[in-house]
Amino acid sequence: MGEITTEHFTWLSIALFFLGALGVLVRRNAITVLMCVELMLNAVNLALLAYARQWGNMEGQVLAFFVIAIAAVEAAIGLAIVVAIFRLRQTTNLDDLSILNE
Amino acid sequence: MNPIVFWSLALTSLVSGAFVVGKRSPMASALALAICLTALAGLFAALSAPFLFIIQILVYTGAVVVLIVFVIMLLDLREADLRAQSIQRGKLLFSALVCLLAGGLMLLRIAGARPAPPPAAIPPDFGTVENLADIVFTRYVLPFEIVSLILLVGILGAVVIAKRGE
Amino acid sequence: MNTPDLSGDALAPLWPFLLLSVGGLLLVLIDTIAGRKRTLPWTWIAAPIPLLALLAQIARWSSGLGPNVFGPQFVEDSFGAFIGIVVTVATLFSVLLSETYLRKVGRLRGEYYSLLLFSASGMLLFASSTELLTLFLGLELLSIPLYVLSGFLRKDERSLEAGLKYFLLGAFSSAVFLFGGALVYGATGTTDLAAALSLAPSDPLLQVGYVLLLSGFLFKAATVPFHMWAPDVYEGAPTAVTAFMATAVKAAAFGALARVLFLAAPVNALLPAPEFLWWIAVLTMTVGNLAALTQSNVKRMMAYSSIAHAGYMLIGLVAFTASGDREALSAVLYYLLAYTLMNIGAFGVVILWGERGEERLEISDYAGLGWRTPGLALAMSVFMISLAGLPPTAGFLGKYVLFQNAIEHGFVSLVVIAVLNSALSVYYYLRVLVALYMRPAERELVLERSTVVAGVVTVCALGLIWIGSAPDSILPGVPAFMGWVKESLFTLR
Amino acid sequence: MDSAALLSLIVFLPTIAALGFLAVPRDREGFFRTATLVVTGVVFLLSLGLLSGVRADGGFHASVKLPWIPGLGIDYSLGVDGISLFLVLLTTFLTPLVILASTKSIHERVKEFHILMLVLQTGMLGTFLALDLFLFYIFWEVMLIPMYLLIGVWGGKRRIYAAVKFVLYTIVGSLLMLVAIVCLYFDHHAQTGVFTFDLLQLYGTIIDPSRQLWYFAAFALAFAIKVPLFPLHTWLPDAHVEAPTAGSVILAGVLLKMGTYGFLRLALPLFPEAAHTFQPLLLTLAVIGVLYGALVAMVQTDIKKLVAYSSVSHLAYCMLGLFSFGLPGFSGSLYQMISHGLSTGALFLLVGVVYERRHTREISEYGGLAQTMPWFSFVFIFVTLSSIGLPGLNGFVGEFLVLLGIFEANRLAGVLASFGVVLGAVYMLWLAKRFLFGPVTNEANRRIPDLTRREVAVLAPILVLIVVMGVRPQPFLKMMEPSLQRTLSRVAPSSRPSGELPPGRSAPGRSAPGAPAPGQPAPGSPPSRESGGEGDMGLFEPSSIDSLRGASL
Amino acid sequence: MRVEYLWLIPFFPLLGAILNGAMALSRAHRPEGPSRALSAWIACLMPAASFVVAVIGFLALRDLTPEARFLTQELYSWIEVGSLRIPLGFLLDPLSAAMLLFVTGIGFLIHVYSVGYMSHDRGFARYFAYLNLFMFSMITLVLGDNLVLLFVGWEGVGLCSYLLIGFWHEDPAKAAAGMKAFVMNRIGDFGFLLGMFVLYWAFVQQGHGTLIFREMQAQAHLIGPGVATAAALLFFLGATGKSAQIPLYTWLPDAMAGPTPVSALIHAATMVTSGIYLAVRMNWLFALSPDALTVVACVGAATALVAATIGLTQFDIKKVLAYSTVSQLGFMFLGVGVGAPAAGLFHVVTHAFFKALMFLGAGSVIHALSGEQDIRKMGGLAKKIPITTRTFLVGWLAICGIFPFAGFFSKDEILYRTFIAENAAYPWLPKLLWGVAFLAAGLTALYMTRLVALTFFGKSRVDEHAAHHLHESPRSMTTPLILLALGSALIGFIGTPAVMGLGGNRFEAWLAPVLETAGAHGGDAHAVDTHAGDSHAGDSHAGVEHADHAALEWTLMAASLGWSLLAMLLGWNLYLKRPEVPVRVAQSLGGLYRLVRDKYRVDELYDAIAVRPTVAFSRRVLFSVVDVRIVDMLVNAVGMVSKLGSYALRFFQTGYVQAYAFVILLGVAAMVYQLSR
Repeated sequence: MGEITTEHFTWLSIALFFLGALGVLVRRNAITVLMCVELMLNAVNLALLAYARQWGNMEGQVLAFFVIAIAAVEAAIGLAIVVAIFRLRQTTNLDDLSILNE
Repeated sequence: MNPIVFWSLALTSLVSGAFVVGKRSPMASALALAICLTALAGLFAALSAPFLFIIQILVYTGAVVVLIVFVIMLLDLREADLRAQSIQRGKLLFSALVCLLAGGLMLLRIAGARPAPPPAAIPPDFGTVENLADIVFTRYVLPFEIVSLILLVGILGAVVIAKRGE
Repeated sequence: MNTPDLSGDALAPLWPFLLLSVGGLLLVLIDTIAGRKRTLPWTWIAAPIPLLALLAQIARWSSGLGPNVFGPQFVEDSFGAFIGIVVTVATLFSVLLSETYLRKVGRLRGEYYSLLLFSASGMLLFASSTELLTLFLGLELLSIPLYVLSGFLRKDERSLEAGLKYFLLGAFSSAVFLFGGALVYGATGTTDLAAALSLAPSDPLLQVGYVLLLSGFLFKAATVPFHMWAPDVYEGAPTAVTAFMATAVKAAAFGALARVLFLAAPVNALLPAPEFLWWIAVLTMTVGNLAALTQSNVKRMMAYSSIAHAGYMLIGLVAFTASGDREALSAVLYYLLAYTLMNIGAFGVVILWGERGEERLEISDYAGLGWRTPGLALAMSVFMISLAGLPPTAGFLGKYVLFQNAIEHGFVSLVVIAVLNSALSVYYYLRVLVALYMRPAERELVLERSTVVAGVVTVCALGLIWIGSAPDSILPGVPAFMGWVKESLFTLR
Repeated sequence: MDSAALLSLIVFLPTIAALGFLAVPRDREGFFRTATLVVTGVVFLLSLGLLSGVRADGGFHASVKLPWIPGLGIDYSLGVDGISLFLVLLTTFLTPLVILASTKSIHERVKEFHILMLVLQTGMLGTFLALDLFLFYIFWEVMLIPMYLLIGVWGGKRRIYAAVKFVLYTIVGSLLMLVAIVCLYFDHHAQTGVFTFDLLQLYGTIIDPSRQLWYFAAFALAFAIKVPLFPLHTWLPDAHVEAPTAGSVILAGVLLKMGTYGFLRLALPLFPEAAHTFQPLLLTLAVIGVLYGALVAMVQTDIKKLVAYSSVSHLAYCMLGLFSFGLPGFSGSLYQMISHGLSTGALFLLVGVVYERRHTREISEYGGLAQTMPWFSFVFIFVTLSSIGLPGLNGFVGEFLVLLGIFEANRLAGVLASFGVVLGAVYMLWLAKRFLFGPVTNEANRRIPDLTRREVAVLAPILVLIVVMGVRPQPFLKMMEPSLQRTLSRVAPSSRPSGELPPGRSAPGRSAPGAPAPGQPAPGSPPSRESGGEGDMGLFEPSSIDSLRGASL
Repeated sequence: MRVEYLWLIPFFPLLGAILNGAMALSRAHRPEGPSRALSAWIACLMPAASFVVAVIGFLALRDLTPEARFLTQELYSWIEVGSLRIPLGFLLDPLSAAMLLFVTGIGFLIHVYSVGYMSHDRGFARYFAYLNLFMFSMITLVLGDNLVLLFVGWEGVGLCSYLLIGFWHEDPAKAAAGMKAFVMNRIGDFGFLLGMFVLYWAFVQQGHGTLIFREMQAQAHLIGPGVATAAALLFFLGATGKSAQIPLYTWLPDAMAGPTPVSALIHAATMVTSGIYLAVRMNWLFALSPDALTVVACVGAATALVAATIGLTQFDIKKVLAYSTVSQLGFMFLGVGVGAPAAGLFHVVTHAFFKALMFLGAGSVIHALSGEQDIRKMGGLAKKIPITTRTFLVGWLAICGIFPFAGFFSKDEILYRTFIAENAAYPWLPKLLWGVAFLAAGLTALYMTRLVALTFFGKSRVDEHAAHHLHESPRSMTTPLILLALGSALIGFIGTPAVMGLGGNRFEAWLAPVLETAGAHGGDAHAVDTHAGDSHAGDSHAGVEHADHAALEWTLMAASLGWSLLAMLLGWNLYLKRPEVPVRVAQSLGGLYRLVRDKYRVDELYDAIAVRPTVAFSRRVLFSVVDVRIVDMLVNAVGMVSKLGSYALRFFQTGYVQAYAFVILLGVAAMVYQLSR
């Protein structure tokens, strides 16, 4: 294995990103899905930092920094909604949450 | 950077990520996520982003994952519920296909399209708290304020939705 | 750029934004101070804020543009200002509609208003920044409150489900959006889109990133294939929120989308972007109209119709991307305003016809209302006719200018498709009129009067007819509307 | 009062009144009836003012033009000439009668009914008077919704189906027309650098044939649906049958004419070459329409349906006249439009009379009315004769001229169409026989009261006009002729400056939109064109191949 | 020469029609109706007035030189579009004058007669309104100076015939008869219209389109033979409709459903002859086309014979007369067809007198027998109703063509002209036609004798109820009978053959100016000798020829006279002396007889091949299938399809949030793919 370049990071982040995406698509537990989203965001962060390093400027890091903050917020909101739903329906299974259709 | 470090961390993150996706119990996924995030944190460090390395550990592994774990325990999903969580084959197949398709297309488009320019030379304090602080409090003061606003919204929202009462 | 120089009236461009966000904070304070004991006259407390924002927006416009203090983070141009006006108008009206609705569903809270205002401020940001960071933050600031608002009726599983769906898909798409941003940054090393998109247009990394970004905007604008959340969320969310989402969000999303397409001209030149939007436009309006054709639930029908209208507006963007002609954008802007008025109005009527406990959302519930509440019914007819795009309403003129621009740039086939689509749409909009006037009433209606909502409805109806029949000044003194729209296009950064 | 104000007043007075009505409480039915009657009456009197000063050169003797949306080159531009004059008069003449006729039949939602009627009138008048394509389109669509509601609210059993069908049919056609209009607008700009919807300026546009075909097709579709031409006619029977008497009368009397008027005013003069290319097709359809309409009418058991199909047949005559591209045909067509408006309008009124009394439209329910309702029968026979074109009554003049014209243009079409004369007599007289004559079979018809004073008052004016137009058509024809000549001169191909085709769509520079370019020739009628037109007026004929194909397709 | 009083002639009856109509309508709901006396006076005075004016015009006309013999008046330009100009103008020339005199004259008499005949009818005023309206239309027809105006009258009389046949509209059969008449006439009018169009078009081709008689006649030479034939035949189609010729004659017998005076006036004397008038009026055109003339002649002869045979088998007194009318009309067309329009028209005039006379007589009989029309229930009436009988007998002699009664001269003229006519295409045809006509003449005499014999002589077969009321008709009815009888006896002398030396054929001479032109233009070109053997002024025939013709004419006269007498004698014997013979003949003929009695079942034929198929086709195919199943279905199909699409889309909107995410990702993939192309 040779020199590690930005490409490697790109590939890795793409891989992680779509791994997360896959989770979002397949997992039926709302919380797990939420985690998968977090995974996607982290993939993004990885890419950002790699590019920041690549270009040697801080924009990437700042953006990643903010992303982490936002991710936290999203987690909070998401969990809140899940909790509320659980209170009402005693389930976190997304397949049960499809009364809105057609 | 050191290939060994990279590959090991990368592998760890991927595997743990796979567990996040694959584990049936949310709790297991949560733990896997924690591992994954930590591994990524390592990569951050390797990418000369010491501050974000810290943040990643503190905020993500520390706060977010813990929050998630709390909620999981709060809801203590019953075994029956969890069994229902297993993934159907067809769903998995199609989803995997579309993910591969999208990812593959992107890779195809990107791969080797451009030779990676050598990493730029960076100052020694690159990615340190000070360095980040300068920028955030000068150039990105507006976004910074907005982030604070968003955090507030988060709190408010969480309260509005989840707070027991009346 | 370096540290923004905040001396003097540098904050001028931010005024509307600040008014909304700070107003939001204020409401939180008032709410906490007042406590849960007694419910305050929230309308009167909240309404002044968007109103001031609106005035500030207009003032800013008429006073000409200030210095572009924040550079790409918050671009100062009249295009953004116009979007801002639409957004603030939508916000104001939504605020006015809300109280009646919330009383009916028994969940009148202060947080509701502050969330609404925060979201609105996010829209302003979203619509007038060309910097990845602020764009992303704007997107989140816009969305997160909406997630909450959609699920605001936490005793109503439909509402919560809508909230969850919107949240998950929103988070998902914003991740995609962000990933696109990352790639763009990776390709160019800058987060300033204006620079980035013109720096290395041929770079595949950039192009892929650009595409992912686009998908983010298209998601917010609810266009095929990123539309599927819309019907469910619109139906589940509280009606007042639906009105807000259907109008303000659309405006913001289209503003941002137009901006990016504008900046991405060099990239578009290399990509088959117009064809691409062409397809999305066709799909969007066809899917929207077809699906709406057989809906029996008003909110759902409106949701699909909003998708269809997004399709119409995309026509303008197609023409714009293909030609770079700003007239095309002016058509979109005009349509946005018209669209806002008709939707807010329609939802206003829906809210008024709703009853405590039961919202009466089936079209069949409106049977015979035309003779019970002639005024409202008349207004509703105006909105429906306008949505269907029949003269002499703004809905018609808006469509017309869109089509005209498209034809001017040679997209006749697209217009023909659009025309057939709107012929199709006439059917389901008129179904409402059928129910109102041609079917016998089935049940009694317990109508709660609300001057405020009635006022909003009236204003919307008259506004539609005014800007529809006299967009240009024929009488001295009446501002020339098309003129406005065009002016607003002279600066687009 | 100057002509501009007069025109605007005629068009908008009804709407203004309607707006006023909104303020009046609904229970004051009497007020609405009388007020509407008065308003429409006034409008009629005002419109009589338009009769004065018809110009010998066929120009517009009264017109108004103000900038409306200069940004888009849209004007508020109305004008009346020999062509629109009589259609306007027909409209203003029929409306008050209809209102008067509805006093019995409309007893619920009186307020809304009258408001809609007034708005409808504005729409119709506007359509006939508009000289700005955009304005024309607006009015064209504006009259749609009121009609929709008239059918849908006050109609019969299947009213909703009929109403929706009516609207969708019309919309589909007209929207495509809108596209064509805009294309034309840009073609005009490409040539002259002027953005305008002014009809008279657009007349001057030279459009390359291939484009013309498309534009004409779009226009023709919109108008053919309204006419209605053969395969596009199925909305008509439903609409006619379900609509209340007032609706049917207006529908048959005025709305259908919008289609033929559209051909005469827009489609033909704007796209002459295309018109000629399409002539065979449209002639064929028209001939089919004449015979088909008559044959189908013959076997109807529902009076309204019968009359509806008879309209299909009669309007097909108008189309024949138009597409004969000759003066007799044109005059005949226009004359036929008017007289059909009167006779069929009267027929629907009569049907309404018996419907009010017996609440059925089945012909078999009647019979022997001649014994119990002599006055009614007299009027009915009278109108019947007018509609089968008995010489001396109005129907004959139009029919005769049309047939004469079409025979000149295309022998075969002429012969086939003339046979419609026979069929016309068959179905109308058969109706009369089953309806009026024979013994009174149905007891319900024994005590059925004859025409009331009000009904006589409604019908008498129409009868008078029927006679006048039959005995003394010349004054009418004289006023029509110059304008028709002018139109014809645009349609006659030889008279168009041929040769240079328009350049491709040029980059859109918004150069002084709307403002008529200084260098423009007098719009529509450059002297060369006029003279060219006069030259071969009487003799104009399409190539015989066309004519053969035209009739034998 | 322009005059100012022509408009009065049509105006008076029109006024009468309006007044009577107004009275009828105003009193429509009163059982007693308006004052009969008043409406009777109005109704009768108006035609009288017209008659007077007509006579004045006639006298004025007579004082002019033959070439200048035409009076015109143009009220105003009726229809004027581009080069087409149709004035509302009247033309009184010898032809129209001749028609006008007997139309108004006989018309007046029949009005008077009607006063008595209709005296008990509820619709008295209505009846006279129609009758006056008819007079107006008929006068317009005769007096109009252009084809279109003639057409106005043409349709007008058709309308009145429709109204009067269906006068007793409570009876569906009568109403149906009226409608049948109108529709059949319409078929004719279809031809008439097309004829006009062809002519106008042809003239337009030549640079000057017109439909005015004198102008057309003046430029007749512009018309090519092809066009001429087409136009002529089309006009003739019109004529067959109006004048009940094969193939459109079947309406006339049914038309007898109307009141008898109507049958007399409209369906015997005037309206039905307007076809001949048209042919004579357009003589110049027919003259241009020998083929057309041939057709006319053949149709005329055929009709004459066919109708005569049917007439022999009918028992309804009016039906017999009706068929005899058809047959006589055939004679007239024969005359026109062999290029002797004058002769044809002469027969029109004489026929008008004696046929009107006989119809009125029949009416009087029916009146006397309180409504009985079947001659098998009559007989021996001669003593009971002497005046009617005597006058009827005059008519009988006239129609049988017994010297010196009117029929003799006119019919003989036609026969003679037929005999000597020459036909370039088919030289043998004239003789054949003569044969047919001769036979028809004989049959005429036969069935007329039969009618007279069965009605007035022999022993009475009247059922006692009717016999009880049996009475001679009132003066108002008998007076017209007498006058008409005189006419029938004497009118023939206006057209005595030259050879008799009774002043020659004044009638033909009178018409000459109108017909001359045709001869001048077309006649000689095509070998149709318009005035062979004439001896009147302006003719140039060698003496020898002359002598031969004279001899021939004498022989033919004798022949036909003898032939008629023979037929009468035969009839008299068969139906009075040995009534069983005809019965036996009928039986022996069997099917043939029945066929003839059933009018050759032409009605049934038309019904089977034209009427029912059309209706069925329209109902079963055009309406049920094309309209409902195909056209409308297609329309609705569009709606259905879009609805299906709608449901399909709703099917994909499953409500599963992950499915939505899936679609989003798919969209992303698609977008990326789009770019990587």
